[in-house]
Amino acid sequence: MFQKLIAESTAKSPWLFHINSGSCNGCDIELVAILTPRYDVERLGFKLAGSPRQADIVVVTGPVTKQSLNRVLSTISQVPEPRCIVTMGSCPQSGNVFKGSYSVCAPLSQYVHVDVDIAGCAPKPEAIIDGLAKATKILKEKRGRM
Amino acid sequence: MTANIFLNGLQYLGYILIFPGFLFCFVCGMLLTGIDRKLVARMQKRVGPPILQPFYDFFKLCGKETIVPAAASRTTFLMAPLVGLAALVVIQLFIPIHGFSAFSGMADIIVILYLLLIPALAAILGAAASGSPYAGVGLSREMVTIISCELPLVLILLAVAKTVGNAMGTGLCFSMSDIADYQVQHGSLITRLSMIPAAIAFAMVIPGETGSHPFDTAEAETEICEGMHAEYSGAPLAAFKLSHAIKVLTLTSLFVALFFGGIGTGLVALDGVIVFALCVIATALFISFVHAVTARLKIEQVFKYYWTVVSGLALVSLVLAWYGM
Amino acid sequence: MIQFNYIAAFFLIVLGFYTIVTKYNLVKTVIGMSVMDYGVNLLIITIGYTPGGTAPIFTAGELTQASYFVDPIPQALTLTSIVIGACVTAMSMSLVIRLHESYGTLDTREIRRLRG
Amino acid sequence: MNLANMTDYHHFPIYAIMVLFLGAFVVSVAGAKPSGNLKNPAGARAWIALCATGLSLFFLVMLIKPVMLEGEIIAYWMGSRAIAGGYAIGIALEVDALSLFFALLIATAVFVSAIYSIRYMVHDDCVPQYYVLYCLLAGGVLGLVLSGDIFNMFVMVEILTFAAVALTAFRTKVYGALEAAFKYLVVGCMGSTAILTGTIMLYAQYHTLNLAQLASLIPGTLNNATKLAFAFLYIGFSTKAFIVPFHPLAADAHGAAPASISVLISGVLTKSGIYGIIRLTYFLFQTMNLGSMQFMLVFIGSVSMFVCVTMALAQHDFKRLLAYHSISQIGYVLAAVGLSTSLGISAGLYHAMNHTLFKGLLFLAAGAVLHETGTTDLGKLGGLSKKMPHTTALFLIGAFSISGVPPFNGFASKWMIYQASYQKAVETNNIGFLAVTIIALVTSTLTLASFVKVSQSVFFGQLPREYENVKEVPFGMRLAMGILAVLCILTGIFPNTVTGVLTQPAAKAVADVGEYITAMGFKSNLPVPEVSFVQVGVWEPINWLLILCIALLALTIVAVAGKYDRVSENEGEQVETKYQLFYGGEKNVYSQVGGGDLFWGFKHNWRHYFDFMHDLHSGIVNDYALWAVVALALAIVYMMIVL
Repeated sequence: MFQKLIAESTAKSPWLFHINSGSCNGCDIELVAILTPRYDVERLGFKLAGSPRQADIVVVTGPVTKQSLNRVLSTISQVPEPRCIVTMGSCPQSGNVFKGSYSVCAPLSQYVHVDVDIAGCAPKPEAIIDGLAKATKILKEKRGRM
Repeated sequence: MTANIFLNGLQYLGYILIFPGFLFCFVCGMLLTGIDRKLVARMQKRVGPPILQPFYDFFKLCGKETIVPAAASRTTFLMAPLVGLAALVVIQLFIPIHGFSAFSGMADIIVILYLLLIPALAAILGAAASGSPYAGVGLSREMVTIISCELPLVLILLAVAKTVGNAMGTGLCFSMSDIADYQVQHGSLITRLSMIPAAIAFAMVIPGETGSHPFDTAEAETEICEGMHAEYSGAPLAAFKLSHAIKVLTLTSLFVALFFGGIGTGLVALDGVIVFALCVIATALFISFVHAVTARLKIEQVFKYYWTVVSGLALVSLVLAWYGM
Repeated sequence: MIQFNYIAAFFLIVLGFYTIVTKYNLVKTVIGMSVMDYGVNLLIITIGYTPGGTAPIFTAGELTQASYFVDPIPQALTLTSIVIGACVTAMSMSLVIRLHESYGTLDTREIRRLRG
Repeated sequence: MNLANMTDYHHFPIYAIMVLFLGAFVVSVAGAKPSGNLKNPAGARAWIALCATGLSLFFLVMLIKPVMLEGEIIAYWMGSRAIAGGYAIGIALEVDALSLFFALLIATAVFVSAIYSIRYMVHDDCVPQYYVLYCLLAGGVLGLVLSGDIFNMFVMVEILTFAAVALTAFRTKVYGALEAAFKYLVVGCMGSTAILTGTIMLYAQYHTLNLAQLASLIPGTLNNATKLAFAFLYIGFSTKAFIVPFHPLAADAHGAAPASISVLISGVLTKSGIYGIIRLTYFLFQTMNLGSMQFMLVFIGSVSMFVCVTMALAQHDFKRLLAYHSISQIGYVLAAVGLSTSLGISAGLYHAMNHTLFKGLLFLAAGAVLHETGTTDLGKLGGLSKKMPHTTALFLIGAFSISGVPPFNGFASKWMIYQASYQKAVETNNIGFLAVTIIALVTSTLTLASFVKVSQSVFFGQLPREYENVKEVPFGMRLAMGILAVLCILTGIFPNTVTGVLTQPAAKAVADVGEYITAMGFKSNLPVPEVSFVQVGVWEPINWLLILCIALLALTIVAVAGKYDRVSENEGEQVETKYQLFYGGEKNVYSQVGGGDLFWGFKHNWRHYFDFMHDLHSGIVNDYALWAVVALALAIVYMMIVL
């Protein structure tokens, strides 16, 4: 019963940690937009955490530049299990317009397992909320497997 | 005889574990935090999280992995949250609720002032033990906040001691249970002129002690990565979150016990307790209100504010109390 | 006449204080301490002094009601004090020597690594 | 002289003193053998010193029963030269509960420090001289507090000043050691001269040097010369207690001396000054019933506690910080003693005892850090708790004690001081004493702040790379710290027993001056005073501890059941990125929040004050001498006006 309670709670209280890997700030602004009164994801229990140690969901934006690759990977590794990695915007999924550049390492999925991709440049807040809701389900599953 | 001792022991164990100990603290503290979050959200025209959100957060954190950084001192890092939590629950046992306290006559108000330092100290040492520079900055700010709150708190408590002592004819009264009894018999202290500035000052101290807006410089998640808790994850973090919630409860109930005790019509048996609970909730709502309408101060502004405005109010109260008003 | 002794004693003590406070040379500071000591010694001796008294040395039976001698205790105290004064001087001079070795100066204004 | 006569406890005080002086002598002759031949040349001498200090402690402990519990005052005439013609001719020892209380403190600190020295001093040269001076210092302080003769007190003051100066300069290579010793010598010498001048002026008036007889003669016969003598004696003992304005010397001397000596200078020497002030004000001149004298002591005590704690907050050196704190704590003692109520005196003495214990512990911990890392600079250290876990635990006990965290001993005594000062304020209806309570409470928090700073910048935080190979200190040093730590805890959780056995008899002795005079064989018509130690507050540390333990146990059970301790940790040599600290993804580098500016938010508001204080403590010996002269002048003027 206690395990079930924890699994339920995991789905209801996902804390986000946001990593910018060279993004143009479009996605970053949209991510902040979902905290505003209009969309208010806090009603679903979402909260922006200040440190990766406290996070459940890591949101990566930007095309993962060479400079930031190791930093992104090490920060992701510092997030405790169960964790869920979400890429946001087209950049970390494909490299978007930066694809082929010598300094861009996208897609991120070649380095770590990515759970949810939220497409768009930049994605609409509704899309982000949908993606994050999917991520919470995955999170609950992962917790159940632990 | 033996059965008696056994029953007494069981009773005290009940006090510690259920009411007003762990279970009570856990539920009430979390509910107060939930109300706070909901209220702030509503004031910002948001829907806000469910009132039970702090419980979800707590249980989720309990199920998370606990990472001990390689640079941390393991024992201190892991023990600090537990010690802080236990110490905080013990303080709650000493605070009388409408004349009832689980362990009265064991600690006076000055001792409670010092016991309140232990949870903060545990958090500080845990932060220091994590080795993170963010935590270093956080603990520095937390310590400065403690120093800031200490002067007004001292003045307030001395004023209360003097007022009750004057009224009781002993000159001085440090005992928490005597203060509560006095209020039950003679009406609450807030009705006295000298206690009004002290009560206002105490209400201003609560956000600082609990690290709520605008005095949450120590946790400032947007500038210093959660400050003291930067390296904490999983169950220890849950313990810290719980400590924070209980601290809100402890300080608000201390506030009510000191200034609003003894209000009640005497019609119903539990009347006083209900009024007490309502007062606690009202105080918590006031804190939430301050939380919602203010922005974070800088740490030196926090210090300045407490040592000038709040201490000034408390000093006025002390001087009035000294001259018997 | 004996008042001059008291005045001289306190003058010496104050002179010692003056030297210590105003002179920036370590050796002069040590001299000031010695002067201060001598002032105290003079004070002690003066207190024990009785005009016209003899030395307080008597054998058994020699001491009568008419014997008139100076107070022996201050003299004993002075001896102790002189010994201590000599020790102070020796010790402070040895420190001055070591200070000069490591700081290369005798100016107190430059010997201030420890401050604040 | 037969054995039964020799084991009479009336001889024990002189045994306790002489065994230390004898120890000093034996240590110096034991050094005849060329030291290079032995594996550990200092070993034998260390054991001699240890035996001497241990014996001394033993003799004093044997005196607890007759003096503390049965209230006897031991009047001991050297060579049986008792009173002749109404005047004290011989040299006397007089041991009442107050003397014995201080003597026990001193002997304990000296003994523990001797244990510590065995391993601490192995790397130094000139170890024989160290132990000679060590025993002289200990004997000097013990002689001072047990003496019943004011000139003997002066001689002992000189002995201990010499030994302390020499030991301060002992490590001549240490930064600033010589300088500190010289400053201490100059101002200490001025203090000694003041004591001698005061003594001799009293002799000129009353033709006696015996404390008890002076106490029976002086009160009621105050003239300008006696007032002058009082001012001189007061300033003389102030320099020994290092209270304001003599605190910079303490900071220099404590910081530069070896840690085992810092323990003695801070825990023992300052106490001898406090003892002198108590004897002077309560016994010799009996001026403490005057409000003006109470005001003076309480004022100086409060100023000491506040000024020194703020100075400590600004320090960058571990030992120098501790040194300022020790004067801050002495300020507590002086303020409490100056309240002139039984509870106040008892609380002050209790705090004096606790100060010896916890400050000894802290200095020894600082010494352990110095021993292993070679520095005490707060800016260079960090993260030592991983390498020195025991030292860290012991340090934390000391730090909690000094900052008044319940249930350690510092809290119990400070809490009594708060009550005593507040009660005094209410009784006399004087709001000034209330200010003392407030200052004391705030100072306590600032003390906590500066020990948070020390623990963050020395024991926690990150380990600098050059200290990767630091080891835990040897067992002997940990043993010494352990003894003090256990005493800190015990005196904290049994406050009533400790005050009942040790400090309340001493406080009674302070109140009952008539008994002190008559015990020596002089006439006194002072009434036996009423003493009461009623406290308004309640604090039951044992019950609190019990509840805390039950709560902690319950939590631990829940935590273990919830697999709280199953944490993931780094295994193997290489630190995985997962277990590195979070630096926003940057590479793990050494980065530590320095000790100096840790409380920026506090200091920023007080910057003008801190700048002013920094300029004031200029480090020039002339300035400190000037302070001494000014203090003397002020004391003379004040005494002339109010007495």
